[in-house]
Amino acid sequence: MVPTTSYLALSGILFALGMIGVLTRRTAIMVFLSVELMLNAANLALVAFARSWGDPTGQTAVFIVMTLAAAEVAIGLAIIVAIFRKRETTNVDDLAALKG
Amino acid sequence: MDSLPALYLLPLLPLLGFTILMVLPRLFPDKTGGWLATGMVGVAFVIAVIRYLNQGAAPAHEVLWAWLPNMALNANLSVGFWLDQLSALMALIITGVGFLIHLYSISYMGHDPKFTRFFAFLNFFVAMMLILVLADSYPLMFVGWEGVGMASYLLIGFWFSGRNSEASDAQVRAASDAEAVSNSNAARKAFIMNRIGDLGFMLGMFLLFKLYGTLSIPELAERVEGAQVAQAGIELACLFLLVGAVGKSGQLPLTTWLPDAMAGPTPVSALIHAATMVTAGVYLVARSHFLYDLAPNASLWVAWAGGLTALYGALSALNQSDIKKILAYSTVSQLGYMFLAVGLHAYSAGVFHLLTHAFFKALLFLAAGAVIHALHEEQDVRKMGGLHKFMPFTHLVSVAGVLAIAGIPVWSGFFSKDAILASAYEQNTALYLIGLGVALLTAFYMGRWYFLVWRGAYRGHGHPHEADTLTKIPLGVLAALATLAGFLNIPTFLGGKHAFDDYIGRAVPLHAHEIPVSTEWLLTVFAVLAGVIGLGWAFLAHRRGALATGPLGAVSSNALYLDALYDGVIGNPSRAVAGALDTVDRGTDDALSGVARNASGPGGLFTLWQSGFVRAYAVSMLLGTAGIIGYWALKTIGSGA
Amino acid sequence: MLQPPDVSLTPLLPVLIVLAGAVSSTLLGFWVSRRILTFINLGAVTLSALSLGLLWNRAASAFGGSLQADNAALLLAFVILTGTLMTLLVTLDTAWRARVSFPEFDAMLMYAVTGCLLIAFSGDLIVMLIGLEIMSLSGYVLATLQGSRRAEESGLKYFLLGAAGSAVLIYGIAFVYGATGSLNYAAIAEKTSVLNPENTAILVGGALLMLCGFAFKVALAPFHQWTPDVYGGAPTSVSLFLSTVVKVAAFAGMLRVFGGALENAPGWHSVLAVLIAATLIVGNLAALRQTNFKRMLAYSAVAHTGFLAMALLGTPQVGGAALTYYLLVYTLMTAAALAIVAALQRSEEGFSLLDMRGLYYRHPAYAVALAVCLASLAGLPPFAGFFGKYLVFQAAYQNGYAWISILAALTSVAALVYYLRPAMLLFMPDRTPAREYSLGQRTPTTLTVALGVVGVTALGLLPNIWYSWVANPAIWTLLVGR
Amino acid sequence: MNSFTDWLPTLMIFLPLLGSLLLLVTPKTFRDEVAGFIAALTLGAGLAIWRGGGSELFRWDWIPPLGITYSVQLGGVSLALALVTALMSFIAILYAARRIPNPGPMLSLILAMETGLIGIFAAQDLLLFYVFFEDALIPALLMLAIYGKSGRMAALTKFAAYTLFGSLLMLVSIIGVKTLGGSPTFAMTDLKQNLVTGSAQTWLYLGFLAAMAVKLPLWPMHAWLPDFHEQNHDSGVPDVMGTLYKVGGYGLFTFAIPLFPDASLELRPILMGLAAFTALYAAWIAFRQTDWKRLLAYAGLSHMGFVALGVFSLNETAVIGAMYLLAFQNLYTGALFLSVGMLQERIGSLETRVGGVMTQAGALGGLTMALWFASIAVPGMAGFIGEFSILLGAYQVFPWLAFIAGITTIAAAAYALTAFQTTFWQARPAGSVTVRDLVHTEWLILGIPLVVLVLFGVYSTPALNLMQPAVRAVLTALGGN
Repeated sequence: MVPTTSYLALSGILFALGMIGVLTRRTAIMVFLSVELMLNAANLALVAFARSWGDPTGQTAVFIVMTLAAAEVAIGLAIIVAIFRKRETTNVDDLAALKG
Repeated sequence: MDSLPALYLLPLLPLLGFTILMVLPRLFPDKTGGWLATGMVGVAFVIAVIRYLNQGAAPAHEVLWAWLPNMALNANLSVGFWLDQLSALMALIITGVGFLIHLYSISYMGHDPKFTRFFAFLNFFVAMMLILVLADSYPLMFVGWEGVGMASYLLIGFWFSGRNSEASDAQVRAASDAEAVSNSNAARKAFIMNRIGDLGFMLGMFLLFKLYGTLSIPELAERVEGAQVAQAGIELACLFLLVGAVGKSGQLPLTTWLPDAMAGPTPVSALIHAATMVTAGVYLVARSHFLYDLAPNASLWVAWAGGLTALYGALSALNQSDIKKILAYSTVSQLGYMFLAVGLHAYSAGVFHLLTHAFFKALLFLAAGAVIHALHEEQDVRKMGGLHKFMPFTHLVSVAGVLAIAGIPVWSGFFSKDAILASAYEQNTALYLIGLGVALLTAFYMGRWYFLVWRGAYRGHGHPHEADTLTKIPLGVLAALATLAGFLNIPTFLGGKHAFDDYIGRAVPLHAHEIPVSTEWLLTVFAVLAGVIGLGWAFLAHRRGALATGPLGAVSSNALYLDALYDGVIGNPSRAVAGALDTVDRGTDDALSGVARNASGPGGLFTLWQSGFVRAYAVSMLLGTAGIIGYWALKTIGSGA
Repeated sequence: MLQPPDVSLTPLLPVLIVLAGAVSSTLLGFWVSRRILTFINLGAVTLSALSLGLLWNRAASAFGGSLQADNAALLLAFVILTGTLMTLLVTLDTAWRARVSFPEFDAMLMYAVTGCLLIAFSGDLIVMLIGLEIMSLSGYVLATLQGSRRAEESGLKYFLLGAAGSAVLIYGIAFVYGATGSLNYAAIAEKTSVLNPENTAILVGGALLMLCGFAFKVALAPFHQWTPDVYGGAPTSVSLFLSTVVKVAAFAGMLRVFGGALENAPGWHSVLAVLIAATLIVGNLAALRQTNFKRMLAYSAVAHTGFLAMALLGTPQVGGAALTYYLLVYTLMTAAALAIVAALQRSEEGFSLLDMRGLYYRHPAYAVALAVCLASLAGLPPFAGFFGKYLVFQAAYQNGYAWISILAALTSVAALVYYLRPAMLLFMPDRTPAREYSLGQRTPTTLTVALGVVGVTALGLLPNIWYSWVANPAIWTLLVGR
Repeated sequence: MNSFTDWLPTLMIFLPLLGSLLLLVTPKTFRDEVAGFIAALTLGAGLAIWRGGGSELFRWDWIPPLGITYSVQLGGVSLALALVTALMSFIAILYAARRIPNPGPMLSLILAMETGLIGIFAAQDLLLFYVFFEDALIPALLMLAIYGKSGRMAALTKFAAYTLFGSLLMLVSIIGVKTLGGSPTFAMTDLKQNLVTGSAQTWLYLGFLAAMAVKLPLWPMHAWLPDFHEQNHDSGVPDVMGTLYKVGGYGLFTFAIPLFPDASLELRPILMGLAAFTALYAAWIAFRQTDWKRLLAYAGLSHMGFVALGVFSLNETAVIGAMYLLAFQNLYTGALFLSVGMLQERIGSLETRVGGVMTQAGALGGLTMALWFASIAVPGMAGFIGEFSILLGAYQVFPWLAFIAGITTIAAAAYALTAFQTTFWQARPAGSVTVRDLVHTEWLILGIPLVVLVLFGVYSTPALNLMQPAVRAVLTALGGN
């Protein structure tokens, strides 16, 4: 049986990858996908912990998080599309009018 | 005793006069204001006389209401008046001479547009002076002390905008404007220099309170004898009081304001800057005799301050050309005599000289005023001369004054000066020699004054006229007093009974002479000789026509450059320091605003940080997270290891 | 073995009423105008607030404690509903000018409020998370809805950063779950009070990650950077909503989690203190530099986050009361101030500080009201802001964080300066033509402003009106539910 | 307990505020009269309290859960200061009504500020004190904002920032006093029975001091003061209120000494040194000023140095003197600001180098001079009793510091007389406009303070009877000394 720590390590790596993605990607879509990666890292951790506790709550929580992620995708894509329509770009670095 | 008028009436009456004249000047057209003021002082004089005549052996002490917190022995200090021989005498001088000078001023100031206000101020002065001498505690004395300073300020600056400020002639106007500035400066200088002295006075009071726990004079006098107090404390307190006295009386080193004070109208010079106010320092020392008796060193300081000032004043008077300035330096010098006397614990001699000086110096000033009036505000003695032909009466009284101040026998100055010189001889030869020398110089410069003004040919342009009757009355009375007052205190070796000494001796301790009669005669001869030689010297110079410039030249006419010295050493540096501090203060301000700016500097940094790039925000967010987690991780590892 | 779920709708009543409002806005939007919908929603909000009264002191709960209508929840819900009411009133006047007068706007707003209430009523982390996400997602939409370049930019920033924040929060939840084996507040609290050392590391990690997530939602530095841009870029009425209701809800969540579930967990207090210190400095000093009033208020919201969060450093008994008192006051004064901005601005950018010069001579009532709000924000007595500040200072002080109190006092000086400048400009006579929208003074806005000003003044003079409700320590000892 | 006299302090506090609100709805034609009437009524209430020999402590639990009470009492020092405040507010209103073209807001603000000030003096609860302390700030700021000059924004910011900097530290201190001392309420009666001891007391005292040093003000916390006065309205009305607002000395006396007795003793040398330095420093700088308002600001600062010296010395005589000076300097400093306002109205400038004004405006010059003399503590005026007692008391503690402060009396004469001379004396510049002398109420505006100053300078018994027992009561907290 794979020990919980391994899952956690994987989850940590995923989370870190997501973070790095958020920091380095310029396209809104890619940034957003990186966030999804972070969410999945959380899901992985939840499942791993649920298994180690032998408790189903964690697994149900994963479903809820997945739902939330889906909702987030819906809204996020809508916003990104709206912006793309107007500006023909989704480069987040082009959106820096509000500052100071 | 109940039927006697209360002591508070003495200052109250002139104060009432002041208030009425200030608040309702319109009720007093023409010269009625002057008469009201004169009347007030006259009534005060009558009260003073009544109180003098009914004086018992014990001093009268009339207490009014609580005034200053905790400054009496375990109680609040009250306002109270104290009438003993010393203060009774002073009250008589003040109201008497004050009355005469008021009378004189009605004529002298008759044409001044601010006639009524002048009398209000004079009344104010008399009231404050009476408070000064009648006070039963040092703080109350201080009220009068600063009050007379205020009155002096107001009166020196009486012509604060010049006497022709609205003249149409440009030249006259310019001269008037210059006069305005110098009058104002003189008034301010007098007040500030007095304040320096006042600080000394205050410190003296603080120290006395620390030593004895009270500031009431009777209580102090009682406690001083039995109290176990460090000698240094008493000496220091006496020195502090000396600073106060020196400031008020124009003694070295705070002397330079007094000659400048002559910018005021002449009656003011007579009353305030000759007869009464400036003698307050002498009065203070005499009043505090119970302290000075215990403080030999401080007393010696007093005597030396007096001796040196006497010399300084005499030297400065030698080559003055302003008719009032000569008298002013003479006043400085004569006050020096009084200090010399009281410093040597010869209180009676000092106070006696105070009395005679009040008469003859007031007389001389008033006579000078009459001359100035007659010559249409001309004050330069070099443009006078031969006035005895035009003003015989004034001439006559002036002769009396000159003889009195020169110390020629039978005139009052002879007796009082002689007593001082005798005490000096007995105790301190150096001071005696100074005193004798000053007597000679005094006779000379007063002779110079006399010959330049009254003798020789008239050198001016105007048409001098004799003074009017109203002016003559005070002149006559004062001349009589200046001539005869000496007989109040004929010394024993001349067959007298020391009437004055006996009287004043009930308030201040007497120190009987212990010099042989022969020596005393010798001293008298020396003193008279000094006077005669001085006058003779002046006469000879007059015959040579060499009086216009006195000895010592510019050194004397610039009063030994003391003013310039003060300006250079104190005045200018303190102005510079003020400027520097102002800059520093704006600097502190700038520095603090600078701190504020720097505090908002990070604000600028933060707005830079707020770059608008969403990824930059993500960086700080996620780095923040990473930082926190990293911190926790390190801590966990640290505690685990 | 299948237990019937513990379904009880009564405790849910306030949430349900608001949800009904949201749903009706979604559906009826096809048939009726937005104005009518807004009135319906106003009714729903009022009803919901009334229903709070019904539940008072009942300590009702549902779904096995996942949802609880204890007094703490009700008090927080009251603050949320007050903010909502003020927002709705303001949108009556300004939504059409901001080009957001769609039924969807109301629907989104009401969904967000539903989420906010869920947070306040939450009994476990999942419900809290659901509420938080509903709130956030609706918030992203609201910020973007206007469709202007500024709104879109602010919406995207809000969304991207918010999503990342949520991810961190969820990751934290996962760890807390890992450490305690439960998502229920009460269970977590029970576990954390008797810790086995093995799990401490995971627990602290989870707590800190959750702290980061919440720090984002309430805008603690350095997680605050979205705030000025979003509040500044979104339409003013949306900024009003986001800076009051949403922030109150986020604080409600923090209070539930950190004041309740993780109260005894180690580690997070000192980190929170550092974050608060950073927030106080950054928020106040950056606000000093602002020239646009609306953006300045955004920074002031950041700064206030710092003050509000100080309450969390205190013991829940003191801190909960202080926080709830301050939240209401904060809502009243911020909402009133932004309502005036919304009414008088020419464009959704708000107005510059210099435009406010002499406002007193053109709109005396609004100017005085704005000055009162600013004075209250600055913490000057006799306005309620002072007591808010006082309470949080005291809460932190009593729990040994005197240095934070002193720092807060010092940064308050900067706060005073930036609040004061506009407040004083209002009264300075001015001869240049008016630069604000002159027809902005309308009844609903005026009502909002009046509510804010009267509330701030009354709560300042007689703080007990509200404080006596929140003061009972018993309310805050049972934050986790039974 | 509920007799009418118990309510008098409350009435006196809030009557002006009511009046201030009433003015907002009063028609323009009656505004001046209403404001004057309210101010007079407030003064009347104060006098009624005085006649009754001070009021009892009135206590009502304001916010019970927080231990904040509404405890007010006017008696002793506080009554004296409240009376002076009421009097000067009345005079400020008289002048504002006459001088300022559309005085509505100004009159309102004066009354509102009066409430704050009297509240400060009446408060016997530390937090209530803080509330009133800050309350008074708002009208002061608004006066500056509405009626100030071009540089007011900077002045205003500085003023508020300094004040808040101090008072927020004080707030932390206040919280600490109750928390660490374990008192049930913020009422002074409770706090005094639960004193904080040890080094904590010193720290709390320092926090308290921060606020009071700004409001005294004390060097180096004074920088707001000259700008505040310089930028305020030319009439000098806000300056009168600003002068009244310098309540630091009172706060230290009423709250700091009883609550921090050990710390006050411990820090006495430093604080007295600072105070003496402030007095001399300010007077010296005043000498250089060429703007009347800046000059008066520094003069006021110098006086506050004296007040601080007295309070910090903890010597009974000096503390009485400090309170005496604090009360009565309001009269002359305030009246001087108004006289400067009158001067400005006539010659259109606040320069001290005009010259010759007194040749035409004798009464203005004369009264100004008399007030100046009061200001430089010429005996016979109320200022002297204060200053002299302070110096005497301070001398008993630290002679050298009293000497340094004493030099101030010389510097004061220098700056006062120089400015007076170059403005009112000397020659009038050729071709300058004719200067009108005092008219109508202007006589009263300058005359009343002067008469009061002379009255209490000479016949000080009533004021002493009022203050002395209060000071003794406070100083007994130090256990003699």
